[in-house]
Amino acid sequence: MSGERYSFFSLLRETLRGHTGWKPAWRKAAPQKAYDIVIVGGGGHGLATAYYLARRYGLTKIAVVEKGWIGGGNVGRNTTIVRSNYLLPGNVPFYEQSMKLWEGLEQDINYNAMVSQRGVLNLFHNDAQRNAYIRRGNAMRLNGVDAELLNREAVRAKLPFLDFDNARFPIQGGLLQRRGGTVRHDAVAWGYARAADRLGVDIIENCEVQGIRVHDGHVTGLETTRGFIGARKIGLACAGNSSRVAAMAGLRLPIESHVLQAFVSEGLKPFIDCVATFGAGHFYVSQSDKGGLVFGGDIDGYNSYAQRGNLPVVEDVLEGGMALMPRIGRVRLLRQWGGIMDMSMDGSPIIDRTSVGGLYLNAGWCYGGFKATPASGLCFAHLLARDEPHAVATAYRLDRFGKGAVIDEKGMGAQPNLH
Amino acid sequence: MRLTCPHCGPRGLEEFSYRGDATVRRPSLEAPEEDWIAYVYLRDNPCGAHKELWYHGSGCRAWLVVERNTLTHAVHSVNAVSVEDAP
Amino acid sequence: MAEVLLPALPVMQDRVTVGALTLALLPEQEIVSVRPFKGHFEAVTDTVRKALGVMLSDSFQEETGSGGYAAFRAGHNQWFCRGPEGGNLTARLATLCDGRASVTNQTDSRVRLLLSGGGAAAIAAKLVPVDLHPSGFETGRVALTLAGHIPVVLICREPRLHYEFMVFRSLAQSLFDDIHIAMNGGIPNSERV
Amino acid sequence: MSRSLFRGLAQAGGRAFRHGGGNGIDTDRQIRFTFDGTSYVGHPGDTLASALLANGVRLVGRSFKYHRPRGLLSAGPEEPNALVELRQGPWREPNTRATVAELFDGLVASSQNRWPSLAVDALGVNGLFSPVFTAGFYYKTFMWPASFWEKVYEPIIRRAAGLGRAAEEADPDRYEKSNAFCDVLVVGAGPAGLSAALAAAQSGVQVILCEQDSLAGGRLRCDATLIDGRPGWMWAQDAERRLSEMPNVRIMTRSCVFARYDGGTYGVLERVSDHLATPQDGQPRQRLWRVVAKQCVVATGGIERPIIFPNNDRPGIMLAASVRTYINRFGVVPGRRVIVYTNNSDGLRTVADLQRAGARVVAIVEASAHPSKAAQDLASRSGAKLFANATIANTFGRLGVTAAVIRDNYGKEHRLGCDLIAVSGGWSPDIALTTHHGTRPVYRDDIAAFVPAPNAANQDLHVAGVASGVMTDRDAFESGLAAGYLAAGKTGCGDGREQTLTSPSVVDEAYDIIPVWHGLDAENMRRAGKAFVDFQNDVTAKDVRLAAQEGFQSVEHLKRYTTLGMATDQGKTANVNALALLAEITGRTIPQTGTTLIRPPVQPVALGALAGAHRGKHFKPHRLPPTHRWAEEQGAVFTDNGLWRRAQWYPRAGESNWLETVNREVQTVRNGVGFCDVTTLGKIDLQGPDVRTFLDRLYVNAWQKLPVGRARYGLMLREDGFVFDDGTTARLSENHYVMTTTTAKAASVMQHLEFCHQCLWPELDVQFISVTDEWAQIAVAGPRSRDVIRQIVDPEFDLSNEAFGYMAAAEVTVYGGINARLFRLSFSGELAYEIAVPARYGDSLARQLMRVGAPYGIAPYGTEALGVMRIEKGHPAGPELNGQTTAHDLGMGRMLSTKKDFIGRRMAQREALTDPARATLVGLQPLLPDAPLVSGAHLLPKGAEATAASDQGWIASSAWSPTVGSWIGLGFLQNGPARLGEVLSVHNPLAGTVTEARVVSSVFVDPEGTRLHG
Repeated sequence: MSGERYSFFSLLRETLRGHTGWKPAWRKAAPQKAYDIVIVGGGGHGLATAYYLARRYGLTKIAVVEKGWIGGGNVGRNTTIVRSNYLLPGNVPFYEQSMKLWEGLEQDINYNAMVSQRGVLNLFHNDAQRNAYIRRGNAMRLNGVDAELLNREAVRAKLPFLDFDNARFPIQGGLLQRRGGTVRHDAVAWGYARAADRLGVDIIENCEVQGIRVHDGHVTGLETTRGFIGARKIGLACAGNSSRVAAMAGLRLPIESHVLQAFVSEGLKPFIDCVATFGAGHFYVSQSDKGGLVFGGDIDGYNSYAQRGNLPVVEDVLEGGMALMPRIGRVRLLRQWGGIMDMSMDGSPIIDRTSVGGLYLNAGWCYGGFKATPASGLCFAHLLARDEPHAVATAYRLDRFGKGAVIDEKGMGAQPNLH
Repeated sequence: MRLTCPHCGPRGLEEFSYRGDATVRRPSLEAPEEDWIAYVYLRDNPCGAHKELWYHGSGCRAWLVVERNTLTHAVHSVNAVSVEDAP
Repeated sequence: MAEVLLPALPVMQDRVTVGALTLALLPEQEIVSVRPFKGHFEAVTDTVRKALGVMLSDSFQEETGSGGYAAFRAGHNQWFCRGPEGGNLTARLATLCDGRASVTNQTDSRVRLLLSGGGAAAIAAKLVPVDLHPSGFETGRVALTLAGHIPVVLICREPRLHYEFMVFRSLAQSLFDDIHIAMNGGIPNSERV
Repeated sequence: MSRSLFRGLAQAGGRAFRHGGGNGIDTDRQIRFTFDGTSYVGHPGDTLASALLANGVRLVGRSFKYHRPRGLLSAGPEEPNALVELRQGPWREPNTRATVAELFDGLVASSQNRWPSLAVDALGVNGLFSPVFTAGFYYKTFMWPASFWEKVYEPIIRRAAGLGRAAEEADPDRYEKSNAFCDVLVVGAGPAGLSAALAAAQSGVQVILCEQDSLAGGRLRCDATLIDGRPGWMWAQDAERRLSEMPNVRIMTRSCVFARYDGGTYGVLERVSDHLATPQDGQPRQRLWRVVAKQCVVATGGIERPIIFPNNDRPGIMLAASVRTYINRFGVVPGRRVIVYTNNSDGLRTVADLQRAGARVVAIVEASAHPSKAAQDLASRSGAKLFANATIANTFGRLGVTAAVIRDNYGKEHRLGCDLIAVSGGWSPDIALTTHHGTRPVYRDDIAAFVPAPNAANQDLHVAGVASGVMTDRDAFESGLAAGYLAAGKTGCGDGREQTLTSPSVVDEAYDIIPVWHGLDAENMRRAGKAFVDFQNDVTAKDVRLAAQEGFQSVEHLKRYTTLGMATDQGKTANVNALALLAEITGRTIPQTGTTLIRPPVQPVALGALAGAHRGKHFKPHRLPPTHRWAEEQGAVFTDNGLWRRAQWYPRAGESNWLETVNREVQTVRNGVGFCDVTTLGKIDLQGPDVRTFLDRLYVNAWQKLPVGRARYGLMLREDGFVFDDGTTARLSENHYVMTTTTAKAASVMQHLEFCHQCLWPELDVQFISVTDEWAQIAVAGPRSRDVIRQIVDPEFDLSNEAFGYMAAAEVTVYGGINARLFRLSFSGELAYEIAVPARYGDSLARQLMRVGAPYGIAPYGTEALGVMRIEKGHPAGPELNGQTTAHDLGMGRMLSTKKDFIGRRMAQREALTDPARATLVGLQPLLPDAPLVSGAHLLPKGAEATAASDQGWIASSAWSPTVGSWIGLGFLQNGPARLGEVLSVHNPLAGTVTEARVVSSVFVDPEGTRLHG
């Protein structure tokens, strides 16, 4: 177990002694022979799961195995947005639970992840979009989630530099969730890792899973690049690679892996004070505390495990960006990258048992995984600890696809690249 | 990424749209429900060689079967679906 | 007002000029889609050859016959035949094919714009993502592709100098505007004209 | 403030630091420019950086965190320090590297991220708090109390955030894109790139040579190298001329290849008019090229590294090769008293160049254990003191370096006055493009640098010159020629000509480097003055050490924890030093430590260029229906329906609001006759013997028995059983049908049909084609519609109800022989027709309808009235066909045939899709007719608490119905059909309203359908 609580006092003391006393944020644990629960995937969801298992469910013999360095998957590659502005009953309570956990996260894990509730504004450009957002906003409000409908002038007051006058698709208004915002993504992984580590969880990096050992229909452990690790229960939290790992246990999932690109501009003096999404093109943007515009758009749309995308989507995103805010023409793109999404067949996630005893699945996050991190960890921990779904995640069953009880926010059907 | 359409020649991604796994086969009406569920919802989703369907919507409107590596994005073959097994 | 229906132009202006470059609306032509049914490709080809003097070729190379007739491949198992206006080409071909091909009038579906002048290839290259180098895209070559966001049939009328864009009527004005903007942007320095 | 420095500059005057002609500038002409309000003079060919240096301006910027004074580190795109705001007003370009900004007459630039001025920056005080502001500092604090983050801490942090200011108005300049194709793309026009281009061009293949600089030559312009006995830049000029005369070569200067995408696609940014005050008429500012190349030769050269030592960031501390660039290319000597500090032989070249330019080299500091022969010679010739196995232990000078402390072999410190320190930490090959596909580079001990992995240069990528790890000019030429020939050969497009080119003769020296990365001892690394690793983001050696101590030992963790390499320069000069330092701290080798991948773009790219011409009104194309111009003349108000522009309503003089207009349009149809352009509905012409069977499989209902001359409504599902689209299909003759789709789904239905035909049922003999644009289709609706249609359609066609009843379809002629199609379809529920004429006549048809319909009071109606009337009739449209609803939900469950296979049949039978408890289509009417029903409001049992648990449905569509005299709505309600008559609470918490509505039939007008049969 490493380190002490971060506090003004500890910071002051370390400043005075040249920061020589800080301990590693998490131990470089070596695998033990066996654990009660092994989580596969040292990303946000896996680390959060381990943390809540230890913190809320009192379990301690837990390991997280990670093939590379923790936080190197989508928790370190997303555009940092958190929100709970969902429509369907299966989703809203879950994402709102996540939002509430975000709101208390830093004090809970004693790590400043810079949860910044600067608001998420979805713009609309025609009556049909407006009505759909009214339906959504009202669903949020009935679920106790904050939502406001802004008219054109209210949008203008908030973001006066949007293209209101020369636009191909004029802005009519927007749906605002003030409690939405951004979180410093890497810090979420580090903060959960540090907090879990302090509760005794082993975080084992550079440990790639190569096989899932199953005996009599029940898991017994994992073959890894660092040897066999016994486990009574195994929780998969490796979105992007869920299909690959689940296949080791003979499972086929309702998931395709797709690449989603993300972009950041050079640092600028702040001028965008919320997250804004364009309703007439694929573009959403926020501005980080370092001043970079962080933005993205649609997935590339083909199966991919390469963490990079192609030019047509880059152009599509920036066409949207310039259509929405033409003042950014001379701002420069600094870096683009890609993350691999578990795109599920209905656009919603899975937190469920599988047909293999002791093997649990946390997958299918599409591009909504980051905002879900705390609730995903909590609900997966609940499932692993209690063998029953958490109250806010009851809809995320694996058999919902077969049954037709899909949670299809966009109404695109069983075609992952359209969600 | 570029695909060499067997009709039109090499073209950029912007002319195509994607529909996923080309190896799934539509079951008969009488097939067990599991088969239907697998057809509609379940995918191998491999990391590596992948046979997949693309539609040359902004070109000749042919459906194509593309063999492509999902890790490297290397394209190994492109054929009109009509010369492949129909999925 | 006369009791007749009058044709309307699909674009606001029928010609713009920027320096040596011109973009012009081409006069209407009859355009007919021919799609042979199963087992009838040869018979249909034969019929078209006899009627119009052109082959239905598999390559994207326009065949031209006498009397102003021409044909080119317009998709998988699809050819566009074209000829002078007023020739009632659709009905003639439908009769001649006699159920062996799907024959559909496309005369009003498509609008033809001609981009001409020194540097025309460089301007077209701003919109069309196919290689227009004369070694591969010579006179009569056809590409079914995109001009920016707009689906087009691009036909080389003379390498470097003349390119015909065939576009859906509802999108003709947008394409006209997009080409005009590209013309205004000038010919890149690195371009050999 | 350093008085002596400023006095010195004042005396030096405008051109004090120009030592003579440079090979890249035109000293015959002068151009004026302004920096921070002061006017200066420069020459064509100058960069802003070289011109500032020539004028003695050394302080150019402030760093991000500590606001440290900064000058020029480099002479190229790797510059971390000298960032300025270029131009003004809407043209303002923040974070512009002065080292790549070409000077033009009237250029205006200002420093950024400082207040009140560059010389006196209040936030320089941050430096005093640097003991607190360590790596990861933020993560450990600002947590208490929770609410203070947004209210207190973050606003303070954000005030300090960012560097330059984005323009406040829309970018007034134009951008465009273009496409180019070649056999061989050569990136970089230095010695290797020019050689590669010459070789490839000689092979007869199509070559594109891209050079990001304004001039070809690369290092040949920067060093005083002799090639074939002449200055190297002359060789480059000749080579460029030879290439430009070859018809198969295209040379693109000012063109940066910024990314390598899949399939041989490269992103190239051409700076078309950035070197001009304003773009010429119509010309774009920049042009984005999509270059498609069969083979690519990367000859991007290298980037020199600094050395990490205390206070190594002061203005006047520069990279050695950049010093040579300023001397040789720009004719500027950046200092008078110079210390040269190097760990490699290349750095020593600087001594001679400085001397030739009239500067005095006061010391040569070598990292090697023993003084090199070359250094001894140079020292004796120049009179410089030579220190081997030595480091620079500290520097002084607040706004520019004035002195340095050299720690010699014995640990003894020597303080020497200087105004320039030329530093060389060795060269890193510029390998960015070779890693874009995820291929990690490999480390080579002999040159202390990462080079492209052998497998990065696979089928289509070749690396030459310094980029490949060959460090001499001779090798650059040779590797360039070899790569050029190899690449050309691989394309298979060459003409098999002999490979006759050979390298020019070069006086060359070997490249020796000692892997010394810093001049820090253990004590230094912990506490002494700041030794910067990443200049722009103020990441110091101490930060790297602390990160490692806290466990952030993966290079990716280091980068993310310290922000190293994340500034505008992306760590071009910092990354390798940082990981060498990390390796040392963690006791690993550099290969064990690894490296991060370099992400695109290679250099920052203006967002406007990536968008190109698609902005403003041209963001997406417009689709205009045939009656558009006529509707404009009528003063119609338009709405967007996908890409289509459609008339929403047609206001008339005296109407006070849109509702009045729409009410009038509805009443016109219900009581007389109106017309509406419905061309936007997708129309697909289907022909062939198997069309019936095809339709059977596409639609849920049966099609075998549809007679010729009739149309039928059809519903399509997706394979997962949910509703996809609906429309009518008419049978025109035995094997000829025409299908209509919704406007929104026209393209996806077409794609779906192609899929079903090509992939599922290729055995069906069917051909189909879109005829959406072929026909102008106009709905003519209302009790008087037959009277109007009668005057349009030629008299031989019998339009009586008996001959042409509801759902009839026929090919007719109009106006004496013009082919047309007539359908007896009704969306409004009135007696109605849809008439289709060739699209060119659509405009004229609208005018004729106005004329012949005038006696019946005809009026056009727009999409709004269309919507009102379809709600009055309970027809589902977009809000009901939203991809989440089933046939059951729409009350069409019984349409699903049980006698045939069709898309979606099996999945639609699942319980979850037919559960009566699902929200199902109902009609809704408020208890008070005037109380608006809001689309998007939710339906709860009357009096229920406003919670999600009580949420039982929603209103999908609503309108004021002038026919009913009430607001009406279509909604989805759990167990809907069983609840007719029930009064519900209608909740719209967004607006703060709760009203009441009664569940009614979804058909509000003429439920028996007598009107449409009339």
